[in-house]
Formats: sequence, C-alpha cells, structure tokens
Amino acid sequence: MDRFLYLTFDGLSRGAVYAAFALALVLIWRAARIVNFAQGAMAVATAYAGYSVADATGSYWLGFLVAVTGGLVLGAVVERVVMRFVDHSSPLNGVVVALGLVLIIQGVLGMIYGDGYRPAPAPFSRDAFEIGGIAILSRYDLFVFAAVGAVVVLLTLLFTRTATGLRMRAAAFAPDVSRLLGVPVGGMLTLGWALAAAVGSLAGMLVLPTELGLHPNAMDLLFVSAFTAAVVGGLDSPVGAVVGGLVVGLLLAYVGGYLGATVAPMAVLVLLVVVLLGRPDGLFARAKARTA
Amino acid sequence: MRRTATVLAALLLAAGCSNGNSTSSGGSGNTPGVTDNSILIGTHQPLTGPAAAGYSEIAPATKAYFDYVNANGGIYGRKITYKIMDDGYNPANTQQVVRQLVLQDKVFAILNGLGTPTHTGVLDFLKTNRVPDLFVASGSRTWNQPGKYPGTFGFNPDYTIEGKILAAYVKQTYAGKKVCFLGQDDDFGRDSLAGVEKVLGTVAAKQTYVVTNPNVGPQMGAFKAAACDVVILASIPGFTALSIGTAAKIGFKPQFVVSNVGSDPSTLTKTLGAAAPLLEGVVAANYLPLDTDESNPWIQLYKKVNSQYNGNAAFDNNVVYGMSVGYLFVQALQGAGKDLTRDKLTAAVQKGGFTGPGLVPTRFSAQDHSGYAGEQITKLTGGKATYLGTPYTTDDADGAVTAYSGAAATPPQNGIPTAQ
Amino acid sequence: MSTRDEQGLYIHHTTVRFGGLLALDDVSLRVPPGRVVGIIGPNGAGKTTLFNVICGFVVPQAGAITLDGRPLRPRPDHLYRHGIARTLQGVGQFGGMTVLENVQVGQRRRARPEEAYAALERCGVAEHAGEYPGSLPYAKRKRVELARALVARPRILLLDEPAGGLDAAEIGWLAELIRSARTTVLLVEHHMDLVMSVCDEILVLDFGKPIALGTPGEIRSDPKVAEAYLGAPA
Amino acid sequence: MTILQDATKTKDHQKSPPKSTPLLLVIAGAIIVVALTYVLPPFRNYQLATIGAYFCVTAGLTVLTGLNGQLSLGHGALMATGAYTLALWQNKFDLLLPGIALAVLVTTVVGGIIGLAAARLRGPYLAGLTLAVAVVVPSITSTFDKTFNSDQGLSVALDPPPGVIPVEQWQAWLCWAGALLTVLVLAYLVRGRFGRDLRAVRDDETAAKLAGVGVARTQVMAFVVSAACAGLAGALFAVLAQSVSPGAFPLTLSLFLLMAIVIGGLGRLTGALIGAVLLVALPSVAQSIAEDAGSQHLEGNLALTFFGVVLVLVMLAAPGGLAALKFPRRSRRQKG
Repeated sequence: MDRFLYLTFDGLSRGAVYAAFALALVLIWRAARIVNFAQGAMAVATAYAGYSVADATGSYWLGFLVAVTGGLVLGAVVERVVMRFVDHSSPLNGVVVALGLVLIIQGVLGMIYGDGYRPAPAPFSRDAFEIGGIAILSRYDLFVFAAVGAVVVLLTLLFTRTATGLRMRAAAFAPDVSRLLGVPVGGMLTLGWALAAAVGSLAGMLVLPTELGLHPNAMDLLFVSAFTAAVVGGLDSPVGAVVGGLVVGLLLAYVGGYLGATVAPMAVLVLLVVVLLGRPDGLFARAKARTA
Repeated sequence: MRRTATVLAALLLAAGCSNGNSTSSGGSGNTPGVTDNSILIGTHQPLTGPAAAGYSEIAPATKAYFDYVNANGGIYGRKITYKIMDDGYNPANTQQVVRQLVLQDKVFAILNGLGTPTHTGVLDFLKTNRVPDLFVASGSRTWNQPGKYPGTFGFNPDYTIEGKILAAYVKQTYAGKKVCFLGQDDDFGRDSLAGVEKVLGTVAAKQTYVVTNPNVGPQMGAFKAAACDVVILASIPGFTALSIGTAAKIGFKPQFVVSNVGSDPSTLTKTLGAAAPLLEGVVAANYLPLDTDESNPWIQLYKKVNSQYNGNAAFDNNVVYGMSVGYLFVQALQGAGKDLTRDKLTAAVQKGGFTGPGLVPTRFSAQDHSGYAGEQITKLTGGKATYLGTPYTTDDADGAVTAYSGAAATPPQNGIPTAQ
Repeated sequence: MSTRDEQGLYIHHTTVRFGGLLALDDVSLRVPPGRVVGIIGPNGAGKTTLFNVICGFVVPQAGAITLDGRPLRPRPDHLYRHGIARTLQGVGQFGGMTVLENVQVGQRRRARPEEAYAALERCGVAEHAGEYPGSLPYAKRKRVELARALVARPRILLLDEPAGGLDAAEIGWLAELIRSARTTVLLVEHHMDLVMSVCDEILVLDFGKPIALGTPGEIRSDPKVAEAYLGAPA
Repeated sequence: MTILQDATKTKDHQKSPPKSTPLLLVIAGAIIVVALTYVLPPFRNYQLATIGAYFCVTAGLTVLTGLNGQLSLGHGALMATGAYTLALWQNKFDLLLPGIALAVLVTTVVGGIIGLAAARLRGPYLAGLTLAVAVVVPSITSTFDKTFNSDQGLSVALDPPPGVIPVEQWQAWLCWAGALLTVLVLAYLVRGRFGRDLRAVRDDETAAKLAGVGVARTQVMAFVVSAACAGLAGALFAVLAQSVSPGAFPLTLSLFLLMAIVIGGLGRLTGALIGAVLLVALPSVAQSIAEDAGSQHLEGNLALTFFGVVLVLVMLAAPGGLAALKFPRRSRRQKG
C-alpha cells in the first residue's frame, strides 16, 4: 500500500509535466490542425538558452524567463518562416517539415553545446516531504503542479473570456469565413504557435531537472509520452490534455513500479494503440465522411 | 525508369573516382599503416549522440599524448597519427567506420575502440583482416578470448573483477548490512552482479535500468521498500547521478558503492549541480591516478601534456584514462621493436610486464588478454575522490581478492616510456 | 407484391439522426429500373444524407434498403459490385493520377484501358486523357468525374449536384447525357430546370421529411412544395 | 472514331513504357553492380553493399509513403525485426538464405499487424503511432533480454564466403541481389491495378471507395509490402554488421529513411535509389568536412543538420508538398 501511494505521487508529478507538454501540442492542433513533431526539440533548444543565461547570471528565474520567452519567439519564427509556406493540403507535409526541424535543432544544439549531458538544476529542493514514513511530494513537485495549473487556468481564460481567444478558435476552425469577418487569420496562427511553443518550453524547463539533464535528444521519449497524453485527451481539449498527461504519468509509474522499468515504454505504446483504435475511424476520417 | 540507369552510371563514375583516392593512402611498406617515419592507427568513439557524455574526451586526450611523443621524436623515428572516427555509439556506424579505417585508410591497428555493443560487432572483421585490436575501452570479458580473437586485448579491469573487489570492501566495511544492486541491463550489469555475488552471496534486492529510459524512480522505490543499507551501482555516470538524486528525493539515503566507469567525480558533480553534496561519502574504485591528486607525478605529466597538446581541456579522469591508454600503447610499440609488424605488436602485448600509471599490473599473457588486474577503493569527500587502503587484485573466477603490494611506478624523466 | 415491383432500388422507411438533428425522417422511395428520379429540397433537407445512406457512409437508425428485392447492406467500396456508381458534390478526384488513370480506378478488374478511354470520349474530355485533373477547368473535371462513374457501366447512377458550377451549355450537355444514359439515375440537384427536364419522378424533402412525390408536373403544382421550397409558384 | 484508333491514342497517353523495361533495367543494374564489385576496393564494396541494403527499405517506404500517402516513422523498428530474426536463426541453424526468407516473413507478419492499426489512422495519428513503435525497440529487447540480450544485442554467426571471394564483394552481391529483386517485384506491383489503387486511396479516400477500391485493404497491403522490404533490409544489415542491437536502429534511422525518400523524390523507385546513395554518402562527406574543420562537435551533427535543412527546403520548394514532388504540373496550377 505504501508502495502504491509512492508510485501514485511519483506518477502524478511526472504526469503534470506530460500534461504541460500535451497542452502545447493541443494548442497548435487547435490553432493550425497540425501535430507539431518538433515540439520536443524546440523545447530543448529554449531550455539550453535558458540554462546558459542562468549559468551566466546565476539567476535560475532569469533563465526560466528567457526559456519561456524564447519559446514564444521560436514558435512565432517557426510559423512565420517555415510552417506558413508548407502546403497543408496533406497532413503529411507538416509532419515531414517538423521532423526536418527536429534534425536541424538537434544537429545545431550538438554543434554548439556538444553531445554530453549538461546539468539542469532544479530551482527548489527535490527532497520529498514525508507523511507517515511515505515520501509524498517535494517542493519541486508542488512548483510543477502550480505552474501547470496556472497555465491551464490562463489558457482557459484566454480561450473562453477574451476576444483574442475567440478569434483564434474561429481562425482555426473556419479560416475563410473568419477572414470575411475581419479576423487576421495569419496573425492568429502565429500567436497560436508562439503560445504553444512557450508552453512547450515551460514543460521542458519543468521536466529536464527530473531527468538526466540537458541533451539534444532529451525530449525524444518524452514526446511520445506527451503525444500519447494529448491523444488520450482527444487532441482538441486543454482539459483533456491535462487528464491525459496524468493518466500517462500514472500508467508509467505503476507499470514501471510493478512490472519493471523496461516495460514502461511498451505500456505507452499499448495505451496509444488502444486509444487510437478505440475511435474506429480516427478523427480525420469521421469528419471527412460527413462532408462526402 | 531511364533515370535509374543514369543514377547507376553516375554511381559507377563516382565510385571510380573515389577508387583513385583510396589506393593512394595505404602504407608504403609491407605492413599496412607503417612507413619509415609514420604509424597510422585508428579508433571508434562516441563523439556524438547520447553516449558521448564524458567519453568523447578520451580519444582527444590519447591523441594529445601521441602528439607529445611525436614532438619528442616519436617511436623509432616514427610519428603516430591517431585517426578518431565517430560512431555515435551505434553499432551499425561502428561497422562502417572500422571498415573505413582498415580497408580504406589501411590503419596499422585499432586502439581503444569504445563500447561493448559497438566493438563486439567488429571483432570478427578485425580478426579476419589480422588487425591488432588493442586496449578496448570496456570492461566486458568478451575481449579476453585469446583462442578465438588472438589480436584483441582489453584495458579496463573487467566488470566481474571490479564487482568482486567492491563486494569485498562492502563485506568487510559494512558487515551484516543489507546490500542491494542496480545494474545496467547488459554485460556491464550482469558481469558486475556476478562478481558481487561471488563474494557476498545473493544480494537482498537487484534491479536493472536501460539507458534509453532515464527514470530510476521505481528501482529506488523498490530498494527503499526493501530497506537496503548499501546500494552497489553498475551504472554509467548519468545514471549514477540520477540514482543518487532520485534516492534523495524519496528520502532514501543508503551508502552508494559505484563502479569505476560511472564514478568520475567531476562528471557527477557537474550533472548533479546543486545536489552535488549528495556525493559526499560515495565509495567507488579506480586503477589509475586520480585527476585531483596534484602531487602524483603522472598527473603532473598529464597536465603538462593536456595544456600543451589538448587545448587545455577540462582535466578529469577521462583525460587521465585517455593518456594512460596512449602511454600503454607507446610501451607496446617500444616492445615491438624497430622493425614493426602486426605480429610483433601482438607478441609484445602478450609478453606483458608493463609498468606505468596503473596501480595494479596488467594481466597480459598468451593465455590472458584482459586488461588491468584489479582496482583500489576510493571515497568521495568534498567533491574529490581519495584512495583508501591498498589496491586489490583478483580474477574473474573464484579466486580470492588479495591486496597488491607492488609499488607504484613513476613516469620516466621525459614522460615517454623506453623499450623494456 | 409482384416481383416486378421489387425490381430496382427500394428505400424503406429510413430514419437518420445526427445527435439531436433529424436528418432523415421515415423516408421511403422506390426507384424502378430505367427511371430517372430527382431529389430536391432546400439546403439541409437531407438529400446528400440519403445518398450517404445508400452508399453506406451513414448507417441509418431505422429502415432498410433493398436492391431487386434483396436487402442491400451498403459498403462504399462494394457499391460497384451491385452496379451502383456515384459522383461526389464538388469533385473527388485523384490529383496524383492522369485523367485516364482516374477513370481506370473506376473500372472493373481486368477491364481494358480502351474502355476507360471510350468513357472519356463519351464525356468529351478524351483529349485530356494524359493530363492531370488539377490542371483542367472545373467543368471538365466534372466530366471526368462522370466518366469515372460511367465506366463501370452502372445499373444505377447516383449524381450528387452534377450541375453545380456549370454554365447553361454545360447543363444542356449534362441533361442530354442523363437522358441518353439509358440507366437508372438518382439525381440530387438544385438546378430546377435540369431536374424538371430530365426526371420522370421527383421526391421533395424538407428538414428530412418527404413532403411530396410525383412527376415534374405534379411537383410544380403542389402547394406544399411551393411553400417549403420554391417560395412562390413557379 | 473506331475502337482501334482509341487504343492507339490510349497508348500515347499512358506514361509507363512497355512492360519489359523493369526487368531489362534490373538486369543492366545487376551487370553494373557485379562489374563494380570487381573494380572497387573492399571498403567501397562495403559501402556499395550498404547502399543496396538501404535501397531495399527506401524502395518499400517510397511505395508506402509516396504512392499510398501513409507516413511511417517505424520502419527502423521493422528493420530491427528482420535483423533480430536473422540473428536468432543464424545462431541456431546457420543457413543464410532460409534465414533471410524467414526474416522477411516474420517482418511481413509484424508489418501486417501494424498495418491493420495503421489503416484506421490518418496523418499525424499514424506518425505518432509509428513513432511510438520506433522508440519501443530498446524496451522490447531489454524486457525479453534472455532472447534479445538487451542493449548489447546479438552477434550473427556467418560462414565466410566460399573460395577466394573477398567478404565485402560477397556482401555487395548479396545486398544487391536483394535490392534488385525488391525493385523488380515492386516495379511490377505498382504499374498495375495495385499501384493505381494505392494512389487513388492517397488522393481521395471517399472517391476511391466509390470507385470500388477497398481502402483499408489497400492500405494494409501497402504496409505489408513495405514491411517485407524493411525486413529484407534489416536481415541484410545484420549480415553486413554481423551483429544486431537496438542502438543500430534508433529513431534517427527512421527519420533518415524518411528524409532519403523525400529528397530522392517520393513515389519513385529511382528516388529511393538516390536516397539510399545519400544515406551512405552524406555522413562520410560530413565526416571529412568535420575532419578538415578539426571540430569533433561537428561530425555527426553536421550530417544531422544538413539532412534537416535539405528536408525542410525540399518540402518548401515543392509548394504542393509530397504529391507535387512527383507531379509539378498540378501543384503549379494549384498555387497559381
């Protein structure tokens, strides 16, 4: 029972990070109907920048700010310079370009920083509080929960309470109609990418201290977990992403704890298959059939 | 489809051109890679990719030592060229680069190829081409098969020897305590566990990790649940840091005892960052002089070489390792004599009897192709490792762990070994 | 019922709901062999949904379809086996294939390319056989679409707004083609002149409900139709 | 107009040349390859062999992605399936050709299973699923480490080639025999009805269905065919490397394969060949550039970056995206 509690809290704190990452994927999906396969690499790039600043200035929070702002800028640049010029008539094109970006970002990071792991210190203690002899959560875990919670609240407010959020949604769903109504569709797209990349960078900053540290490939496995989380949540719903993230986090913790760490990636694959095939035709095909 | 033919023709042409290049780069004498004034050797190392951490410093350090030797006249008038090829720790790439080294560049020997999975794949190829395969950078017992691979020799003490020595220390120092074991899920972890259990019997709990899954939370949780007092880690540096950090996170503070390959203090300190104080008191082992031991003449020599020929790279145990490999190889070349052939080199290594930076002797003989014969326990205090007690030697079978009393050698005046 | 009555396509009391929306409400329709039947109605009346039911894209909550008296469990990719061909609203063409290849996809297995070419010829676009449909003007693409439907020699042809976006001359040609097709045709169309001129019988849908069924003359004079659809008497 | 005239016209409009060409080209290719193996030095022969092995998988992948529009990031994992099958077989029985056949068979079955799932998924969902398949290889090898020996992998027992033939030359023959056979089979497969169905499903599923094409069946078949090719390539790689381990089939491999076929020109077997050549040539070019520049950080990363840049540029320069790479006429129209 102790072990179960321990694994549950371990899973929840990891799940919170997956949730943040999945949120970034959901944001871009809502804004542009693209799954951004470069999300992980982009987050690593901004985390390198953030930690470089933190090392140089000695202030973690300055580095944190740089990373998140860097995400905002990188997202906007990627959309303006690359994604805008991709022909999206086939969903493949966006995916292939994103994969190209992954190769570029990983290669450039490797050239600049080398391929060693660089330390990614956490801003708070990672020693867990104990209650009744069971390690529950650390200060850092609480920080992660708070950060992810704040992001969810802010995004919900943005999309439901502000005119900008409404326009973003309109631009994503019906770009042509939105244009007629005077919505700057291009700008909304850029904003969506910028926001998503910033959330992704935030997730990167949150997760890196809990793993081996900074590395160009640090997010490869994580991306798969986050993608699964986003799919579990339905790809379209921020709340779904959070739930999905927690589900994946718990699954990984329980499977890793009871069946062995090596089995965990297989569990993610199985979950992904079950969820994807549970929706008989996939999301695209259903939408298509209606219009036929 | 017409284009297929065009492409094939272009290929033919390109191949023809490259053909011209490659034949010119061979050696002039009968022995590949050796001329009157040069020796070409090669290696495969992870310079990029996830495994490059720390290990990518080794080969440049070796090369720096060779440059130092070359600047002082080389060996029998021959200068050493060390060609370092990046395989990214990917066995498929290792195949490619080692073939390039042997077939195209015509190297005399392969030195210090790094990694068990990577190097295993080229053993047969190197044997077929009769290429000496010296001082493989891994503690696998695979390299010690003189009958099957007569040209292959190890360098590191093998993981079983290390496991026995670590376990002997644990048995003596932490008698009656509950001992647990976390190992990498390959020969490293398995051989190490075998050594540990030869001395301690079955451990209280054992877990494995895989390099591709950087989360040891479940493993540490299981150790905590099993109330382990001592945890022996057969892990690479990233996972040593991760294990120590994760254990602290869940309020689990056992005595950690760490394999040599995963215990470089400067790498660990860097990785743990603010949590580096957790390293205090960690027990490990080594068989070469420690990077922080300023008074050691070997370290003084290496630091000099490092500043002159290695761009003053960060000086840590990987640099010490790389230069020690270079020193041992120069000794082997000296032993092979002026009239250098591949057979003579292999014979010289088999003859053994090298004295150098190592705290224990090498085991090289006609029957034994493994590397160093033992290790000495270290303890981390204040971010620095220091040696405890005396070195120990043992074998990878059921032989006893015995103290080694031989005196440490000092480097020759000019830092270059002479023929012994 | 005599066997004669069972010939052709018969839609029995079919109901389709999308969530709360009643897309088809107890629709029945008989399409005897050789007849040209039109389906008209305002936007959202359920015309295309009816086609989708016949093609198996939509599974009805109630009702059944029979073909020559035997129940038809439609699957889109098995329609051609039953001798049914359909064109799509807009144009559903394979941009990565030549016009000829597009038509060949619609052929039965082991059919000869010459037949596909003949179908193109019949639709007047044979000279574009080697081009890609994306490079053709809209009207020609619609003709390619028709050729692909015709090449399977369908017993029943489902045409989904074939006149959309066409000019008067093109529509005249289309009417001629439908009349000369000598096959059963089910036609969903907004272009009233075309419907009135080629159909033997017309079904009028409004909000999923069938409100009238009859010859063009009867429909023209039906006050319910005028109210629901035509607005004022034609 | 008479039917006769129609028939002649039809021939004019058909792009594909008379049916005998693939066979002739493959025979010509075989002659060129055999000739090459006699003039090339051993290392170049080894590279030639590697190109042949890559050609098998890129040819299969270009049929799947280029002609059928399914994106797979999991072909590295399928290659691993073939490679491990061969390794396990060889270490037990040491009969190479049946082993390769078995590797193809096993991979075909695995590919069929993934294909069944894939046929229900589109675009990013399929990419995500196959990505998960690609990263799960190390997990499988370490969970079943008694069989697969974890990260360390297995060595592959191989008899040396008979007589006086150098190993590298023999490897080149073997790999190219596999590659040319693959190309021959694929070339005949995609010229007929199957190829048309593949492209119809890619371009418009609804219309393909209405034209009587079994969409799911076609997609599964495409996956199965390309999986068989990947299995053959994996087995050949096991022969080339004389060892198999998860490290030899990383995610990057799957990305590089995709890159190769996109750059080579999607949907064309010639493109698959160009891609295979690039996969072998570019890393060594990058390595020599890095050597000249004297920076270790550059080596692998330069190739990585270069691949990425080219991939993005190719996608951007062909405004119609993947399909436009093959059919520039159409895309220009759409853009304008």
